[in-house]
Amino acid sequence: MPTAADLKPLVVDLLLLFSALLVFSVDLGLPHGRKRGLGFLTALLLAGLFIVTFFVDASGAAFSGAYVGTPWATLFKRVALAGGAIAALGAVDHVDRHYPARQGEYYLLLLFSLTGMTLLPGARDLVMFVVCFELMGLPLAMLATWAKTDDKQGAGRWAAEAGLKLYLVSAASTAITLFGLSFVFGMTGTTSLAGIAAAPMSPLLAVGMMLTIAGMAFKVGAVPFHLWVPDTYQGAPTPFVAFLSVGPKATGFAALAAIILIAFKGNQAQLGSLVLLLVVASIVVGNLMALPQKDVKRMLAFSGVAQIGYMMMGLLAGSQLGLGMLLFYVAGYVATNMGAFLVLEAIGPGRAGVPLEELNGLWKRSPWLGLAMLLFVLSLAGIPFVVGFWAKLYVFMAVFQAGQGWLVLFGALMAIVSLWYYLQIARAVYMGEASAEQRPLSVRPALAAAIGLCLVGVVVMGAWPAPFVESASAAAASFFDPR
Amino acid sequence: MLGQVAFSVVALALLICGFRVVTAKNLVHTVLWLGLMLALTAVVYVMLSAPFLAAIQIILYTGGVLTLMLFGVMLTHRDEGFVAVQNPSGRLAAGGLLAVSVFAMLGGAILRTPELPTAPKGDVSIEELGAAFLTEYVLAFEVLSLLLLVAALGAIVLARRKDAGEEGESQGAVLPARKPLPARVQPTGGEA
Amino acid sequence: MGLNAYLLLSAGLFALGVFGLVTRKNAVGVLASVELMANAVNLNLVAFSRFMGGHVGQVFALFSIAITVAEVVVGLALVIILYRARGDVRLELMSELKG
Amino acid sequence: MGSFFDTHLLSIIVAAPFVAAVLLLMVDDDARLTIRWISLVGSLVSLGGSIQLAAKYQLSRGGLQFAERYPLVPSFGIDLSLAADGWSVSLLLLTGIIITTGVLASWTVSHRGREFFILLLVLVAGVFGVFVSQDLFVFFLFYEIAVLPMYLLIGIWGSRGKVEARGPFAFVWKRFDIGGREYAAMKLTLMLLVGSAAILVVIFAMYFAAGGKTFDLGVLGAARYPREMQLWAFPLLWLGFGSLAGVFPFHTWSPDGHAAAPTAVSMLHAGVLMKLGAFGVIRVGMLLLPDGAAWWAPYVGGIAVINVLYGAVSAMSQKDLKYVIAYSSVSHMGVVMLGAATMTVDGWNGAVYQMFAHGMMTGLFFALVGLVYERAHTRWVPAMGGFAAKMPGVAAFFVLAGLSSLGLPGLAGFVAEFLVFVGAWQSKHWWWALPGIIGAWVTAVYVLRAAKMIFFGDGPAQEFHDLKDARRTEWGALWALGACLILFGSYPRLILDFIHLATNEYLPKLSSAMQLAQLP
Amino acid sequence: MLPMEWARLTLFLPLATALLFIVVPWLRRTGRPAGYLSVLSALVSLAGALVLFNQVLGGARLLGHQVYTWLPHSSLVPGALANGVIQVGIHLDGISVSMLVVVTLVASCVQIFSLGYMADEPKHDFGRYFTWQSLFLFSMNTLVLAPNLLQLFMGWELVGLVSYLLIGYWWKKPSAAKAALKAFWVTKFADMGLVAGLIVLFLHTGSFEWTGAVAVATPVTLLLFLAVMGKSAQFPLHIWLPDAMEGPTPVSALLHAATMVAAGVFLVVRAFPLFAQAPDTQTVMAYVGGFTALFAAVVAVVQTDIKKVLAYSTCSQLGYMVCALGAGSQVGGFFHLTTHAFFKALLFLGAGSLIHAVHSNDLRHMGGLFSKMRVTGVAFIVGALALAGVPGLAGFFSKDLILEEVAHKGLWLPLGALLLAAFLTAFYMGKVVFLALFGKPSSHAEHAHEAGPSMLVPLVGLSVLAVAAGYFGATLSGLYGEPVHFHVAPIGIVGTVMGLIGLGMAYWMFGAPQGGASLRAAFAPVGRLAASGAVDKLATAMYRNVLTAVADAVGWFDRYVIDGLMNGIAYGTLEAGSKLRVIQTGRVGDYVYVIVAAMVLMGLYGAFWR
Repeated sequence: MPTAADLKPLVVDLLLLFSALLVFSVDLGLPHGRKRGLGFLTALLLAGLFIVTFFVDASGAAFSGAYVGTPWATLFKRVALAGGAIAALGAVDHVDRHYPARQGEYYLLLLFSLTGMTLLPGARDLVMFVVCFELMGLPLAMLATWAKTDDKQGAGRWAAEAGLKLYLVSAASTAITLFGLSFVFGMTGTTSLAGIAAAPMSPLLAVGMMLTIAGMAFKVGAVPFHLWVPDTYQGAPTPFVAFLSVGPKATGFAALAAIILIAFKGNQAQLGSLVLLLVVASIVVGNLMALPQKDVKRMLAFSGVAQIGYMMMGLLAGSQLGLGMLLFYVAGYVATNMGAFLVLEAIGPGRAGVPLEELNGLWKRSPWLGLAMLLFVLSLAGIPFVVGFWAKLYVFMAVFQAGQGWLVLFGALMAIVSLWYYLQIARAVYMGEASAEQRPLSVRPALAAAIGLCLVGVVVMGAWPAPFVESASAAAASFFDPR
Repeated sequence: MLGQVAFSVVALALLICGFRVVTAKNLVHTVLWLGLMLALTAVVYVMLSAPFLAAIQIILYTGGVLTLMLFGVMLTHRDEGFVAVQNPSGRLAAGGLLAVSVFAMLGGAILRTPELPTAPKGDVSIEELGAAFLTEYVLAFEVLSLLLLVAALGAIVLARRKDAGEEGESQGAVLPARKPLPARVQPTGGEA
Repeated sequence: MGLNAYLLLSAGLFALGVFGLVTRKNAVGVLASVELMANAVNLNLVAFSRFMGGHVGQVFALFSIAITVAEVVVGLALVIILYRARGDVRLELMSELKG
Repeated sequence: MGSFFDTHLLSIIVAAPFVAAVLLLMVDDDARLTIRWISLVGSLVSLGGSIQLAAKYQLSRGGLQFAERYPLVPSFGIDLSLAADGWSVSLLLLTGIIITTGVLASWTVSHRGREFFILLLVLVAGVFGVFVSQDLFVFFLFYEIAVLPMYLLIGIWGSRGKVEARGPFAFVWKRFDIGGREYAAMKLTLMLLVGSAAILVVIFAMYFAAGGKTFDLGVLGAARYPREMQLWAFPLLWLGFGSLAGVFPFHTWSPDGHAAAPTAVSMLHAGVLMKLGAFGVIRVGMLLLPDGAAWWAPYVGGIAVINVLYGAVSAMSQKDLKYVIAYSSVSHMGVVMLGAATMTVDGWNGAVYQMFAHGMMTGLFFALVGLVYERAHTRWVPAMGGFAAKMPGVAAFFVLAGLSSLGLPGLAGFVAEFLVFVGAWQSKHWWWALPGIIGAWVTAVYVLRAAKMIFFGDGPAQEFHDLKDARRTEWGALWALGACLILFGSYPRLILDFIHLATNEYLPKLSSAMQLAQLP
Repeated sequence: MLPMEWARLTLFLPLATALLFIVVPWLRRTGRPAGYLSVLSALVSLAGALVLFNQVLGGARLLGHQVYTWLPHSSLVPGALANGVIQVGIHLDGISVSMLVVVTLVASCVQIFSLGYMADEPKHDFGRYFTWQSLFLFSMNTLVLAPNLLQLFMGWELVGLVSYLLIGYWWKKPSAAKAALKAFWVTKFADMGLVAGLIVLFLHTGSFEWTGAVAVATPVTLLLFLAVMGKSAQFPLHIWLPDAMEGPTPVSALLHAATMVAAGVFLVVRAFPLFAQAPDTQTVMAYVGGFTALFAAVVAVVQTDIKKVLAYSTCSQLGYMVCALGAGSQVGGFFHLTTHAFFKALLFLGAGSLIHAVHSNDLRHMGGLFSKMRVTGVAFIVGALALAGVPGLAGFFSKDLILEEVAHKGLWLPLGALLLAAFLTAFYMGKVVFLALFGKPSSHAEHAHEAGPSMLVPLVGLSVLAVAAGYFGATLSGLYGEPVHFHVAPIGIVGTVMGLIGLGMAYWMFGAPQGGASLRAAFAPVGRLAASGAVDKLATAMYRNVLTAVADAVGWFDRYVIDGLMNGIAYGTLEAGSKLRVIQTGRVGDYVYVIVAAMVLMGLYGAFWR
């Protein structure tokens, strides 16, 4: 029977739930047009929770092993909470301007989605996986459509398209996942990962496994399951995309790691070659297709696909080093990518697409924003002294240790290809000439704060990566040996 | 023997229904075929001695989902009736190919799996289910309830025509103001 | 009547669902196809629990049903938004974002 | 070594420009004089530190001195560990001289001057770092830092040359704005980074082959790597670093890049950065992978020979002044690589000394070219003529630099080239010296011809009426570099003793490998 | 003062002067003061040289030898030479000291002469001129005092540099700039041989000393001789010398007649121990020298520019010296070098004085100048006769010595060439004298008048030497090699007679009022051939059609093929990116299709991987 002790690993998630309810009730309390504070409240709560994670002891297994609280899970919780806080902060002005009456629900959905994210990494049960994924995914689809309208300019320009594309693809992939899981369960008679690992292999089980992995690959947006990514990113409201581009990815990796390295750890050889395929495909397609893009959001979407490929290298290594560096990469990626998208929001507030020209002469319109954008793209490209460099470096190190030296060379070369389009952004920011009607930018404080947070993360983790790396590898260790 | 006949009949019916669901021209028919198929699935559940699930199936699906989808069809129809758009044959062929390959893959895997049992094991009582929900799966159960809450809430907010405090897009008309099909907006994805 | 009969049946349904998913042009039609696939899933689960014993399969099936319902709800909401936005629910209308 | 300044000399040298850059971040954009003085002081501190280092470095003891070590990423054994050997001393000195004169030479940069100096200083901090870092990873880190600011420096402050798209690949240039500064900047960055991609792989290979505990150069150098690994690893390093050293055929970034770059940047890039590449090949490639180096030495030398002649001859055909100098750099870096490939004491002494000498020579060259371009607003040599009437000083220094580049005794260039030729003749491929000698003559041909076409003869033409000679700070730069050329040319032991010391310590490591390589 | 200190003074005072002028521009720009300073330092170093010379005459064969390590050198390559050092320093013996005297003496004269000759140059150019003059003196002394071939090479290159600078003194004149460039290119081309030779020598003996046995003497000496041909303007590398006359006449006198061009000969004298080990090289030298002597003399005959005549005459005389050395006569070569230095400097300065008077180089613009400029005239005639080898004058002795040695070695072909050259020399010198000094004055020559003292003093001094130098042959020869006692050899008489015939013919053709037309007609074809400058044309063609063409080809290749390839890679990548975009159709149906298809593939992989 479940006891109160079972809740110990879930403290943070429960608190998150309570804060969601708090936001909900405050929303009900607030009169229309006064709801701007909700964003700050959400950000504050999430930040608080983020700090809380450092003090509560959320270790131990619960619900007869269906859920384990480990540093691994905790670190993912932190990443998600930090991302959520930044997302809420960065969204304040956007939400307040464009959907003043739907603010409460916006943050509420954000929080629920976050709950899904924080819950999943600790889950060790297929059912939990499915449910958490849905809890995470459905709100995303709705938030992507949040603008509803179809005006030709603002945030809503492609709202319906972005949302529905995400929704339909995700529904299909959910069905696929479920179908796979049904086989997995059927052939093993259990839904706990440990039990699955123990069961003997059979074609049907293998198929189930493959279908499951396919579904998860959709969540992280690896090639060829990435096709929705650019369209949705371009169409959805930018502050939300900032969140969409990192949160689900992190969670997806947690799930993939659990499925591949725990449930099916008996089949590393076959899965390894599969993951390798995904890695190469993601890096190549993502980078090459980002090259000709003219819309920055779209470009960043494709670059994100490529980044996923790099992160998956850590998964490919499958070692403690690999997972640790994957985790570090994810953490750095959250700061970097969110920062980049938020800068775009600051440039074209409430605009769905951001053509490259809009960045022209940004250094003059707002030097700090320009510098921030430069650092973000440099980090994405993997240039020293911003976090992206270390992230790439460490996953390279991991795969090299795993005996895939050529993959390092390949990855590094493709990173140079990526530099082409990242430098297009840097070019526009520092060498482009701002057109006449582009005035000096004034960034709203909330958004500025969010960008600042990302910037701090990027620079700090880049200048002094040691502590983060240490904790990441410690977390990875706990993933393999939870106690 | 009888079981086999019954199964074959039901299975055939199911497949036919499924086929009609994905091919019916008229959307209303699609939805109705879907309902029929769901009901037949319930019958299969009964054959698999899962009466509780059968009941749920009938109530939730045929009761809930079906109605919802009918609403959906009604709300989103255009004057030219409920006729779905025709497909180019090439697309149909491609889809068929895909479906066949899916089936081949699954079927292959199923047939290549030797140790599949042929005899059913013991039944499952509703008490067991309830216990399972409240013990080993209680966490998932809670999350599920959250999920449903989220779905409902979000759906309401999204589908609500006119947000309180917002000036609605079209002044509360029951049917949307007929917009002309939007002219193709130039894709901004880059040079063609 | 062996397990694999049921599995093949659900596989068939799943394949049909896939067919609808990729050929249907109407959003509602696509939703219906998704339903079809989900139904195949449930059939699978129930069959497994029947032949492998244990109640887990049915529990799983119930979860899956609930999830599907939630999805349909959201899906329809989105479809309605699409209709409001474009005045139609033909999927090929939403192909402004590409390349 | 008592005081703080002695124990932390290297970190001071490396940090000074960086600190100056950070200070500049806070300075107001249009406080021009403040900006320049801060950068000048920053570079002067480094220069002074380097001189102090040369003074305090104990030739009697030799080896690594002034060692410092701070853990960076303990879990991977990455330390920020700095120390100086004889080579570092000379190259630090060079870097100090070049950056100081570079700041002086770009005193008049006014367009976005603050950012310009910030990037310049960050870049040079990276260069200093490379020369003193004893941790392979930090070495690579600094290397990247030294390479990357180049993109913005060229892209923002660069100038465009005229190159028309022709030839079998003309269609390719439809996509690129060939000759444009952004094109040059992008090309330079990408080509150099491709090199570092190759380097990265080898670094990992060595790291794990040596036990995956530390990146310390000493430890990695002590480890014996399997021969087959060395055989594939060395060429990667050679081409990786070589792409920065302008090794044929990966030199094509250099003409466009140097031509497009602003004065101080070309000074720094041709004067110091290209040396990083050659330094990497010797310090990392040859010392850590002796077997591979010994096996590949014939190819390294062969390519280097091609560089020398090819670069010189291409330079002869150039009409754009900056391209002439850029190609001459390609040719002279060939001399460096040639010296390295000989694997003899004289060859290596010559190689390092050539880095030093060519650094100052080409620095002087680009400073002058910058002056001419700034005054005449053209780089098209045939359009010029008789400039000496208006700018005698510039003409004189141009001839001086030219003489050094063609290896006139008494100027720094001669010492280096002579040593390299001696080394080449000692090596297994004595004939390598011949192309070198011929290359020196071809240099004489095109350099002095350029000098004649620009400065001598009648003229200057009407459109160049407002030509002026160098200005105050520019005089400073020219005199400093010119004096160095003469000083180190007539009394080479000032530097060569340091170099010789380090060479004598390092080269024996290779002797066994070379005997191995001599086996069939 | 000790010899070494005198030597250092001699060596470094000019350098100090030059550096002073370089780093203190205003001093340079004062003009005449700078000139005086430079002359002063030249005179001081002359004094030093004389002191040393005196001490050598005192009988000390080796006054001093002092070296400093210039480059550390060590070799760890197994089998190669052991550790050693590369040194520079000062070496004082008979050869270096007597050469030092010649150099400083002529240099002082020339500098003094220049004070007058360059008087009407702008101040700063005047200063620049004397800066280079001092620098030249330093460079030449470096070369002369070198303790080993490396330092000699340094001085060698430095004098080459100064020659470049001084030829290009009037850089505004395109012809001058071009001539300077040509001189540098040609000599530098030859110097490649010197570098290579030095390296080979170094690697086989471990030092740059000229003493000691060398296994590879022949290749080394051949390489060195290549450089000699360049510097000492031996055929076919003589092409730069006539153009070098673009420089101021005193410069031609100092560099391109007396000292610098003689550096090549000096090199051979210095490194004679090496050459002595390479008979083959010596033979080559003998033939090259002999041919050059004849060839240059022939060309000199048809020149109408007085300086060109003297230039070719210099070539020819250098040919004599080289031939002598080829014949193994160190003394003969060096002795002729000395005497030639004096009378050729004299001739050039005299010519300079004439040119100064008529403001033209062209013989046809002169004539009848003797009456107007007696001192110059006499001096010039003395020089001419000395060059012609008239008995009693300097040229006579050295030339005879050479002829005798060559005959002694039995090198008949070179001997014939030399004899013919002797005849031609006398002939063209006579021609110059008769055309320039006698005959009827041309329009230019009317206002000609004698030059000032600063120009006359050197003339007088040099003419004295041109007469006297010959009588010190025995003494001089004692300073280096074995002392030879001079006697009139039969072959010497032949040479003298040929010379006299030449003079006579010159008088008959150019001096006598009329006549000689038939002879002129007879010589015409030879003259045309000689005047055509075929070698020069060939060199130009090589530069234009070979070197430049190759360069352009390579440049094109680099820009459009190599670089094209590099850009092609980037281009291909970008193209691939654009092509890939078609998979992003924007239709959600396609997206789902792809996903399911991928799922099928993965499923198949799973179902059938065993």
